[in-house]
Amino acid sequence: MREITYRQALNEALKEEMERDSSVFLLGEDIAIYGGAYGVTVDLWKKYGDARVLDTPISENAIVGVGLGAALTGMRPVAEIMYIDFIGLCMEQLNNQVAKIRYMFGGKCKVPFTLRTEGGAGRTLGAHHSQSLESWLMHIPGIKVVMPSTPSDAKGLLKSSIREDNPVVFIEHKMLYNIKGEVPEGEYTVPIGVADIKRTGKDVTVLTYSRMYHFCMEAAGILEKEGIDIEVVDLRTLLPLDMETILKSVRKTNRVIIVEEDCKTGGTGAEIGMKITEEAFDWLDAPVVRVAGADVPMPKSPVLEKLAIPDTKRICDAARKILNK
Amino acid sequence: MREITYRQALNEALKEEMERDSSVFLLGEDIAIYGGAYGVTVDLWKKYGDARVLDTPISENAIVGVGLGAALTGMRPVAEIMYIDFIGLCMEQLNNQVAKIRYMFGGKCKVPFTLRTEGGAGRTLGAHHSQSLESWLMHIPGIKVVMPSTPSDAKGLLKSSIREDNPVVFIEHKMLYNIKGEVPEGEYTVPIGVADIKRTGKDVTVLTYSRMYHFCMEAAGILEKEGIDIEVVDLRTLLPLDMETILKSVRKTNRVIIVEEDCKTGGTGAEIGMKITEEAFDWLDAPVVRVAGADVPMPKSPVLEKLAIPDTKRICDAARKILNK
Amino acid sequence: MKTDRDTATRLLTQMMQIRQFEDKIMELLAKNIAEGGSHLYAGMEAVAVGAISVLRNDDYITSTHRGHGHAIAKDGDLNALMAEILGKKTGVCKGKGGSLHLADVSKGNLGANGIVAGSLGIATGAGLSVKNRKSGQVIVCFFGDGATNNGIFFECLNMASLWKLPVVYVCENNLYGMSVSVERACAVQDLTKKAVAFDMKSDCVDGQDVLAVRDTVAKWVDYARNGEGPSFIVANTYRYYGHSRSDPRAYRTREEEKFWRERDPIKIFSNRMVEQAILSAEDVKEVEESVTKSIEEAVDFAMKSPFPEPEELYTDLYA
Amino acid sequence: MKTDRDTATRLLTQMMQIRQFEDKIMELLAKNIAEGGSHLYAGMEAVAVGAISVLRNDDYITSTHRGHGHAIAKDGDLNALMAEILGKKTGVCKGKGGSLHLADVSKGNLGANGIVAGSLGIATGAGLSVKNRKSGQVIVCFFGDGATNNGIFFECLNMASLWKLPVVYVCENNLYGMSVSVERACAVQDLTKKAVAFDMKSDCVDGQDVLAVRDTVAKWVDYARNGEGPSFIVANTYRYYGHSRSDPRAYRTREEEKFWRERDPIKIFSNRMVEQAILSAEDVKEVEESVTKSIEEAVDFAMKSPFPEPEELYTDLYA
Ligand SMILES: Cc1ncc(C[n+]2csc(CCOP(=O)(O)OP(=O)(O)O)c2C)c(N)n1
Ligand SMILES: Cc1ncc(C[n+]2csc(CCOP(=O)(O)OP(=O)(O)O)c2C)c(N)n1
Ligand SMILES: [Mg+2]
Ligand SMILES: [Mg+2]
Repeated sequence: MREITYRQALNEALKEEMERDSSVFLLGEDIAIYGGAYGVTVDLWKKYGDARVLDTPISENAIVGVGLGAALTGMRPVAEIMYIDFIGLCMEQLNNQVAKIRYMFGGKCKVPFTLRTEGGAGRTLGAHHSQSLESWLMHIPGIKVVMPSTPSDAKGLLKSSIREDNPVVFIEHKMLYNIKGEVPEGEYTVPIGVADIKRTGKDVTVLTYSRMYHFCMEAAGILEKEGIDIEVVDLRTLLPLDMETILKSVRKTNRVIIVEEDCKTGGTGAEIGMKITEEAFDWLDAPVVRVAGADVPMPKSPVLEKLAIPDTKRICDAARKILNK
Repeated sequence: MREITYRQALNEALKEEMERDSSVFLLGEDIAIYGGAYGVTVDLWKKYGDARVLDTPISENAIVGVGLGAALTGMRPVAEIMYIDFIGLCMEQLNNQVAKIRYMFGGKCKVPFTLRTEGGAGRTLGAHHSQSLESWLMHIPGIKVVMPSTPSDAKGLLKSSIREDNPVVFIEHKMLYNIKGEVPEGEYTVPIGVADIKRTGKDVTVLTYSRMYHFCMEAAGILEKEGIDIEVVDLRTLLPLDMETILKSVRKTNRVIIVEEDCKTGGTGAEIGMKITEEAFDWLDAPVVRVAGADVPMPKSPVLEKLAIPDTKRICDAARKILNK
Repeated sequence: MKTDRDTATRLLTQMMQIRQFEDKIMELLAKNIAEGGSHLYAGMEAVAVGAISVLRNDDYITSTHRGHGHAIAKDGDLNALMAEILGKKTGVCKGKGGSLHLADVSKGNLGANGIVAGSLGIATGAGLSVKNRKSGQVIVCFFGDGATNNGIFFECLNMASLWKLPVVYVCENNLYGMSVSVERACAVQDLTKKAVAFDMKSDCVDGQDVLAVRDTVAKWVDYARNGEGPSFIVANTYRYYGHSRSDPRAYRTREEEKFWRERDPIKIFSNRMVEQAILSAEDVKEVEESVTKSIEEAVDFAMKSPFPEPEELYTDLYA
Repeated sequence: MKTDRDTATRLLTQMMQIRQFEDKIMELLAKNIAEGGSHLYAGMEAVAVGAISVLRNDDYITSTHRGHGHAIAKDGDLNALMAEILGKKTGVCKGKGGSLHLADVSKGNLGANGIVAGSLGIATGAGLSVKNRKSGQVIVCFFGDGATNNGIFFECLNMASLWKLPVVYVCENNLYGMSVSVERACAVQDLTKKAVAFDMKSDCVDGQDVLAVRDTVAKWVDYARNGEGPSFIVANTYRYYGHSRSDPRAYRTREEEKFWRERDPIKIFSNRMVEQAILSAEDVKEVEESVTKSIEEAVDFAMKSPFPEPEELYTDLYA
């Protein structure tokens, strides 16, 4: 199968959905002429022009509000917030308006709105350009939260998000844009809300998503040589969580490690871990373990930045420890 | 001892700290002439005037930014955001600037800034005036998060918050302003970061805070008659969590129920529960149980609103169930 | 615009509906039959009624925390609105929204909002949608003087002007945002100056004069419909009640209140219509009586309606 | 203001320091010695240097994502700044901040900011603090044209004007916010019009002429210091490099770049000083050489400095 980058896969998804449905349009900062800070929307403006690929002023709260207004009145907007670090500027519109409007209106409207953004550390950009804030979003009933780790998931999930009649926050990772992976030619989608067991294993269930998935796979390779066989579950969607897949794996391995890049306290692993503890306590041979980011703003210094997020060694150590090896 | 309301206790705290330290000043919407939407700052403007009790325009993001700028340059501001539901408007300044600035600057500044707000349901105000968003704040390293449940804690903790050289988000509850309780005359403070065992018991540890504390105490009374003896731990501070007190109680009762008003998924109970599971797994006779708010926007209808948050019955049921009674 | 008998009757009916609706809510709040907050529109009727009267049915509005008036004027069903405010199953939002979230997208009302300036983005986005769909619709976006200090207000006006969106921004300047006067909250007192920052056309109108509002808004709705872009209108008006029920109104004088009550939009309009012999005094009385009846019916309907079933807690969240 | 030899030397030195600092960073980025993003100030030197030159030592500034120039002009230590950009322990923020967060509160630099318009609140709050403390300090708040579209910009200008705060808001209009031109992002092209919305005094200045900047800012700093309130100055300028290293600059022409490079602030100033015989050609050369030396030293210092110890990850979070 052909290999393309995560960036190209996202770009294809946007192009195909714009081609398929004339109500799809893009808005965001520097997405038109520039093609997006990370190049995801490259060439789309040339093809579709201002009416469908709209450079906005630096007005994050309005971008989200405008997206919502367009979604309520017949369009299918895809907005970009350049860094998830800026999401605080639009949390009001996202949390109060986008997520709640359908419920508040007694179900009498729909909100086919995709909000793309990216997050994560790795480029030593410092505390304002390296955050992982997905756990805030998991706490907002009314939206869905998608975080793909591979090019093929990225494409299939973005297409599904755009077709959703519910708001989706779609979070990419800055360190993944250049990774390559097999992506089928032609039309396909990946369903929202379905986790993917990307490596089956019998000893430990490792739940992860986005960039950390790749670290987990690296760890799996190392551990395999030591005779430790981990199952790597790529969650892909954080809200709603695919508890069926998760619990099935947990009942098989009886041990769980969650690998997340965000700050540990109040991070996604807290919810995932608690859900498992609630629903599969008797299947657990050990407490659920979190391998997570440090509870600090992201430091600039490359040496500190690496320490602030999980790495392969920490994942391996956690696996060895949970198996008492 | 004299009894005063939670509102009066807060007002006293503000007045005393303003008296004590001329760098303390208040800013927020409708806090001067009006005395605050919930009356917490009443009469302070008359006493101190515009220079120290400042009505602001409806500009939440700027309120927080301005508070920070003042804190960095020699003042000790206490800002009010009228409802925590509006916190989305200032999450950027709070998360990126207020919380991170000291760390980013290598420790070369301090941020003695208190941000007061209130939250919670109970007045059928609908989805934009009833939220409990404290779990977002728990996920922000660099701030402290305080949520008092009684008048005496409210006063003592607010005084401590104002004296802190770190940013504190101080969250009141709209249904508590009118409750009365004993409050000592004269100077005292309550330390941030210390939980309070408000009822000792041997059967189950119930961890809670803010309004839910009162529901838990009601439940304790009902359960007592059934021979169930719960220990009610009022967390008071959510960040940092007082794990010492929590774990001591857990090791005594071996059973934990967390009672929280916020939406369950990604709520505070997730983190608290996971921490306990991680640190005291072998002491637990049953999985940690969460009694939490429903994962929906707060509905207006009084009947639905009551269903959307925990009540005494649900707490009692959870206690009976965890004890198999 | 000329005012014929039908139009006059319609305008008068709507203004009286709003007034009596609000007076009734005040009563229900006092009796604790209505729970929760309600920010009442009494005194400001001419703005919503005048502005919305020039719209097509498929045009959109966005409203505010003080939204009963806009909802009624945008063809709102009195029964369903009253029921919504009481949190009943038969409410326009099935009892899930309440006073702060009255909405009826099918009638072009994109909703009240609990967040000051919270609807500005929605209105602007609807404008973008209309422009892209070339549907010829227009959006009227209502908000208060206080809202013009919130960041999103400026962000949206900039976008609307930049992209020439068909949105008429109507600022209901009732002199206060809750307790803080325009003088204490806005660095400019002439709010139309805020439009200068975006090269947006602006206008100012007596918000107690429904015909003046009508004429002014009509002009800018036409402008928008012709693709010439957005506009910013300041309507000077006053709310009769306090900001909410518990408001002692310490920030304003009883004299000021009296001054404005003498400029009552319903009185002004009905007197003028009678003077100009477009309506008779009996007509006015008839309208009033029929409105009273419809409001009583609405209260009756709402009070008799059941609350939502418990299962409703979890429905309507996702499509 | 008169320009004496000392002042001229100081202004020239700072401008050259900034230019060479930025050129050096560009080199280090290309060699992957500097990691992460750096938004370079080259071409805009006259704004930071001219504006800050009229401040007292205890006056404050706030800066932006393009903050090296402001930091250097506000008495920044070249070694500590260079080390910070490389993430070294000896950096002004111990390597925790980086290019986007250069700060030195002890010298009155309240910090660069990764968030566009993210410093506006800090500057305004510092203004409030100064007013309350009656310390007579002034704040100069720098930001770009793009920042003037963000909500908090408007919120802060309103407060500053309302409360007459001693803040001079300096908009560095370099024609683009990343790739989006002012034309495509702002509904007004004359950005001083944004101040009209707040009845704030405004002014406009050639940002390539350090003496013009100096005079203009001096006037408004005096105004602020005299308690007369804030002001809004638009300095027209240009950045030489792309927004970040990978920027192909497709949104602007090479002709435009050439036009602006011919209006180089260092060339303009040094030529004028030589013409007016305030400095000699040798003086200029000397300054240049000494700056080159100091930049080389800074790079050397930074490169030889150690990275922070692992334990540093958890320090400095709470006081
Ligand atoms: C963002 C936000 N801040 C504060 C409030 C609380 N609040 C509700 S209405 C109001 C005053 C609004 O004033 P204005 O916009 O003039 O409208 P009016 O009430 O006068 O009609 C305030 C401060 C809110 N609902 N939302
Ligand atoms: C709130 C926010 N939105 C977007 C960005 C990404 N970004 C960084 S710089 C920039 C352009 C800023 O333009 P301007 O204010 O004119 O400053 P300049 O870069 O031209 O100096 C953008 C969009 C950001 N850092 N913060
Ligand atoms: Mg008002
Ligand atoms: Mg610029």
